[in-house]
Amino acid sequence: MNTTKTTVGVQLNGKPAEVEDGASVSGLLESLDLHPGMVVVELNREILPRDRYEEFTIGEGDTIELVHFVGGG
Amino acid sequence: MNTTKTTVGVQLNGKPAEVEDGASVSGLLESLDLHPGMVVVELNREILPRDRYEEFTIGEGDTIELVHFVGGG
Amino acid sequence: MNTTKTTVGVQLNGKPAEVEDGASVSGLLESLDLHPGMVVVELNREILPRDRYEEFTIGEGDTIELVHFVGGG
Amino acid sequence: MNTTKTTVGVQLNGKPAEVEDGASVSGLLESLDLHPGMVVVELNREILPRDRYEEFTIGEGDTIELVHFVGGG
Amino acid sequence: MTEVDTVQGAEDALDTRLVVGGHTLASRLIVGTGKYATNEVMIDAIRASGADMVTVAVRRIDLDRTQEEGILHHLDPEEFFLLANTAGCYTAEDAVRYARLARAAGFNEFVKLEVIGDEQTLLPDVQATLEAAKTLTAEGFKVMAYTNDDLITALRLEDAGCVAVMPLASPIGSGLGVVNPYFIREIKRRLEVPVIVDAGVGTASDACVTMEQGVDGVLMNTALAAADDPVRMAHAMRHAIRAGRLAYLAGRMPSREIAVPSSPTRGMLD
Amino acid sequence: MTEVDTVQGAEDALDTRLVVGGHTLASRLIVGTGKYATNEVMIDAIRASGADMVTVAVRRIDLDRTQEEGILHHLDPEEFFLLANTAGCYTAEDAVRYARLARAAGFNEFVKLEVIGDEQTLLPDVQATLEAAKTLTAEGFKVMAYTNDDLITALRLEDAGCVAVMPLASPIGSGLGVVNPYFIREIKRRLEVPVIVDAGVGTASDACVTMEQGVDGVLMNTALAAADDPVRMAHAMRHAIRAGRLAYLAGRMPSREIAVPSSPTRGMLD
Amino acid sequence: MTEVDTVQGAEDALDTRLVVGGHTLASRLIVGTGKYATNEVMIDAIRASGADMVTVAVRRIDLDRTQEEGILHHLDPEEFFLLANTAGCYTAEDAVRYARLARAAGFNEFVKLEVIGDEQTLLPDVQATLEAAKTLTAEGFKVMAYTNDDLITALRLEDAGCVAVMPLASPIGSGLGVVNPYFIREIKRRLEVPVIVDAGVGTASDACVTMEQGVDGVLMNTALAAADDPVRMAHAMRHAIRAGRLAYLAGRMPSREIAVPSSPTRGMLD
Amino acid sequence: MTEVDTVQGAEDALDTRLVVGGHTLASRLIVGTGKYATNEVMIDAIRASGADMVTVAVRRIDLDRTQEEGILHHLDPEEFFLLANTAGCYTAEDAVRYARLARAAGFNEFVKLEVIGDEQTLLPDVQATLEAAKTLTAEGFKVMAYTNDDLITALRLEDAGCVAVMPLASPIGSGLGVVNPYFIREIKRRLEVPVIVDAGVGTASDACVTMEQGVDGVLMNTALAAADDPVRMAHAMRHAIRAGRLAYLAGRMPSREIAVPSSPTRGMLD
Repeated sequence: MNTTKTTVGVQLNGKPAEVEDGASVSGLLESLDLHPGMVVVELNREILPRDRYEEFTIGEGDTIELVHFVGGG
Repeated sequence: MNTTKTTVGVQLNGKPAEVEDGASVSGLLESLDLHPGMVVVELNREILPRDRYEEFTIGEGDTIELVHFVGGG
Repeated sequence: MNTTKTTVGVQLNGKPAEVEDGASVSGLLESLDLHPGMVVVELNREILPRDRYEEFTIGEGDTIELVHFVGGG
Repeated sequence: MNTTKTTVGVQLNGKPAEVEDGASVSGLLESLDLHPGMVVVELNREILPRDRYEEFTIGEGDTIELVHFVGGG
Repeated sequence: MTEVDTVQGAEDALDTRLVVGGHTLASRLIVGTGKYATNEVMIDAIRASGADMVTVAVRRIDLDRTQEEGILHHLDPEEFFLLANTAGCYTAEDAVRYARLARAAGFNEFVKLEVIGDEQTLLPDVQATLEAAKTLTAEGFKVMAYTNDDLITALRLEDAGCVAVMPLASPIGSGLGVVNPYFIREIKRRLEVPVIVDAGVGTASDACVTMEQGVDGVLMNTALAAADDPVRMAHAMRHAIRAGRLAYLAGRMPSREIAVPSSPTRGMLD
Repeated sequence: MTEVDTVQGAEDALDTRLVVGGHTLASRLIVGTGKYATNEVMIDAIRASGADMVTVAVRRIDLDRTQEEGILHHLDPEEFFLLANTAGCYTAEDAVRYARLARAAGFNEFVKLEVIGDEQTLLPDVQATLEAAKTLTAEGFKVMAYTNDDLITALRLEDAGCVAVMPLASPIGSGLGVVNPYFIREIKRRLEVPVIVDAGVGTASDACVTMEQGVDGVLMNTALAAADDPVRMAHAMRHAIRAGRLAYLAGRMPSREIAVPSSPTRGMLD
Repeated sequence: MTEVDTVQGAEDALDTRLVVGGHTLASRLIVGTGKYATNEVMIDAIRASGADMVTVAVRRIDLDRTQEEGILHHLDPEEFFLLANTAGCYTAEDAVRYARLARAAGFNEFVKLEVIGDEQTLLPDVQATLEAAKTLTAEGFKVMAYTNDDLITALRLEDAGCVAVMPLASPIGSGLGVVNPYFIREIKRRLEVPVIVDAGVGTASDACVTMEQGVDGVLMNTALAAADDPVRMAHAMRHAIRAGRLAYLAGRMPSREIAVPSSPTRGMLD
Repeated sequence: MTEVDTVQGAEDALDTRLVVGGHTLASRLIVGTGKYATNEVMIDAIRASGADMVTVAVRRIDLDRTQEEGILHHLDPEEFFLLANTAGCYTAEDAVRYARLARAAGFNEFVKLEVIGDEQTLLPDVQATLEAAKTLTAEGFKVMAYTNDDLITALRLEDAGCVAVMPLASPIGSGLGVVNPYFIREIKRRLEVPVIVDAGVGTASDACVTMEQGVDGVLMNTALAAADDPVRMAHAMRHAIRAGRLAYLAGRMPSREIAVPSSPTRGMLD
């Protein structure tokens, strides 16, 4: 996780994390080296439309879930 | 079923029947030659306490169910 | 079964039959319209070599079995 | 097994053994502390009648099998 | 079989009594009273079965026919513990109504709860059964709930306060026996209240196999009533239940594909 | 279970006694005496099983050990009918030799003939068994022949004069139960001499299922001796044999895939 | 086996394609993607199985590990139809949440609904499953619902609008096969939507027996992933599904206990 | 099912060819030619089954009827390997006579030896079979011996020089499937010559289960001829044999009574 001088504390995939203040969801994915097409994002329990990740900015205390498909039966 | 000059129409075990006007439940059982200890009586969907059959009188339009135990699995 | 003036009595496939006196096995098959390649011949309990049917002549009282393959499990 | 000055070598229940020369089968059983009623004796492959054990004397090279009933299914 | 008598004393020590909702049963076999050719055969069969708890159904009195049909004219409530069922009910509401009528008969607070979900298979409606079980236990009934072989439902019926959970071995009247012993075994393993297998037993070995799964009892009706000789079959079932129960308690030998001699291999002659 | 006693009288009338070679048995269960942890447990288990015919093996006396191993020190020949076996024999000649030794013990002319064909499976050598059976019956033995579940062999053993034919349910000591009920049923259907299933029964339901095929009896050893509690299992087996026998005689209900209600469908309330 | 190719054309005419929620499948076998030793083996096995619909699970991205774990790095969505499941959910609410996340991935509206009721058995919570099914169908999902073998629940899932009902053959990962063919057959007989048996198949014959019950398809995962040779087992399963389906359509011979010769009895020699 | 073609190449590497008496078969399925409604259906079914070895019976020519009954008018000996049987023989002498007649037809030295011991069950007379096998192998025949599921007999038939031993799954024409898998498995485990299960297979899953026991092949007739649609069933059987064989080679997952999830348990959301 990249750390900058000004960050906000969030809950990211179940763990506390620091993300750049005012970062967009697309920015977050980029910083995590995640291809948007491979991820589904839930911000504070709300699923974000994939084509509008850049419109959502992350704030202090946000809960973010980044999910994808894995092998399962 | 005994019929007298003054009777009221009731629904008795699913069939229309005439019973003596003002007859008590115990009177009805007697007229049907049914031993009270062998019967459970439901009057207008309410189960009657067996020791108070004589207190309940039957009126026009009452729905009466007389049930007992039969063989079953 | 063809009948000629001079015949001998044989047991053919379990039934009494008359065959031309001195007829060869190949003659018999021919008379029965049976292709030698489709038949196995047992003469008096002895299996005959298919290429020598003409060498064997049929005599009075012979027992002849003509067998082939049929559907079976 | 009791050993005396004069003995003969026999095969007893699969093992070489020395028994008193001229000993009877009943004597052998006694010496082995075996109740005759509990044992069946085979002498040189021949089963001996239980009531005549004393008539049979054991000689050099005899093969003796002493069997009984054990638990089995 | 005099040996039976002689060993009886010893045998009684080999098993405990089944207790359901505070009531102690003499037998782990519970029998129904339906479908017998005659009431005489029914009574003889029930006596031969050794069962002391018997099920009865609640029905309208048929005012056009002789009253002899009433089961109490044939079954002495002093001799048998009457377990009323709600057979024939297709809704929780109906089942509750029948249960209340049964209790009003004044014998006991027990009810065998049945809420059917399908006429062709007579399989239970587990949601409605659960709903009715909650209502009835709240009213003080001691509910013995007929259900399918689903563990989750069984656990919820226990949570709802049922005094016994009664999974089916196979459909009512089918006589197919215990089709899914795994599920029955798992239900028994996970519940604390008695598990009594209800419905599906067809012959003695079915009852025996059922008890070998470790369950607390078996309820049957058709297997006796529809046998060519119900009384003889009732004797068979009494023995089968005992056999299965004792075998379960005794702990069976391990089964293996290779053979093992039962007579000694040593001591053979030359 | 006092109900057992009370119905006992009635029950005795429900079945006949098994007669083998002119000898009447009190029980349809025959048990072995091998592989028990102690002789005390063996005796208690046999008594609990109700069996009156028990099998024993013929072996050399071990002259180096205490004589206590002799079964007769523990089993009263007055109380039990001793059926000697030829277990461990791999040839007809050996089996005949063992049978003669057994008879010389003076108890009876019966022998349980066993000629094994393979050490791993202990399956019978049916040809050698047939050969030995002929020799022994000619010598006046009453031969009870252990065999596989082959009908043809069973018919020939009957022709050879065997007083009982004893097909296996599954390999000796396997506890797999009746693997092929069709063959067992067919053997019973076709033979006139008693058919006693020998070997393979593992638990009570196996014994019950076996008797339900209509056979005349069951012989077992390991199922008792190798149970965690042999005595309790012996009680179970006594009941299981009775259960299966009576169920067979009673005639089971037909089994069907569709359900059939056991309570009346008429008389429901509105 | 060149004969396979030569008859292929003829064979295609022998069965119709399975259509679920408007989507036509090339195979009646649906496979999971979990528990394989490597992704390479998974892909090879899936290809060998002939399945075109494969299930995937929805999970958090593990930010501490390489991203390679994402199944889409290995499974081409162009080649396979991705059926997301809600495995691991224990409430209707959770299942709905996972289904929505899955749909947001943008592949399709299908979801394999699973609401587990017990951790030890992974048996479904049928009430919660029904509740979630109603919510999801209302939201436009095409729900394929994993359930137990209870007909009543299956009928309600169909009423709730599920595009397929998927009863278990036996518990997930157990490999016990179809323990209760009666219930599976009855469910198929009564429902109109496709019935796809999900969970419990252990080997090829289990898959074959399942299809012989007349169901529309089978979903499996562990039977392939946990086989010693998953790819070879996948070939086996492809054949087994075809075999069972065609045998069901062909109509099997009647089975009977008596024998019937397959060669003519007449025409024998003297 | 184009996926079949695409994987065919890969699949061929997954199994070896069955070799019997030096002759290599293209298929592990051998089929009979009896009891078909028409010869056209017979040919179509055999082709669909993929079998290249087919059995025929030896019978008298019926001189009163059209000669069309001869199977060679319908079956091209260039296309199929003809395996003559001795069906209908009840003595070793008869079987030897029929075998010699069959060989005289000049196709090959193979014979499917059958000596029946009982008309009702068509079970083999194992003693006569063994006797005939010795005579025929001494005369240079390649004997494939039909027998019961007795290991001892199977071992002796191998010793007698049979090129294949063919135990029954269940009686001829019964369609009961493999009643005793233990015995079949044990025979396969102990013999070196090919073990081909003959008789009793009723439907595809029976064939699949049989091959899963590890045997080398299956011979069937009635299962195809008596199916409602013999050709479709033949396709089913071709797949079933492949499925069972590959599943055996692949090594099935262990079966367990507890459940094991197929989707990851970690990575769940909060």
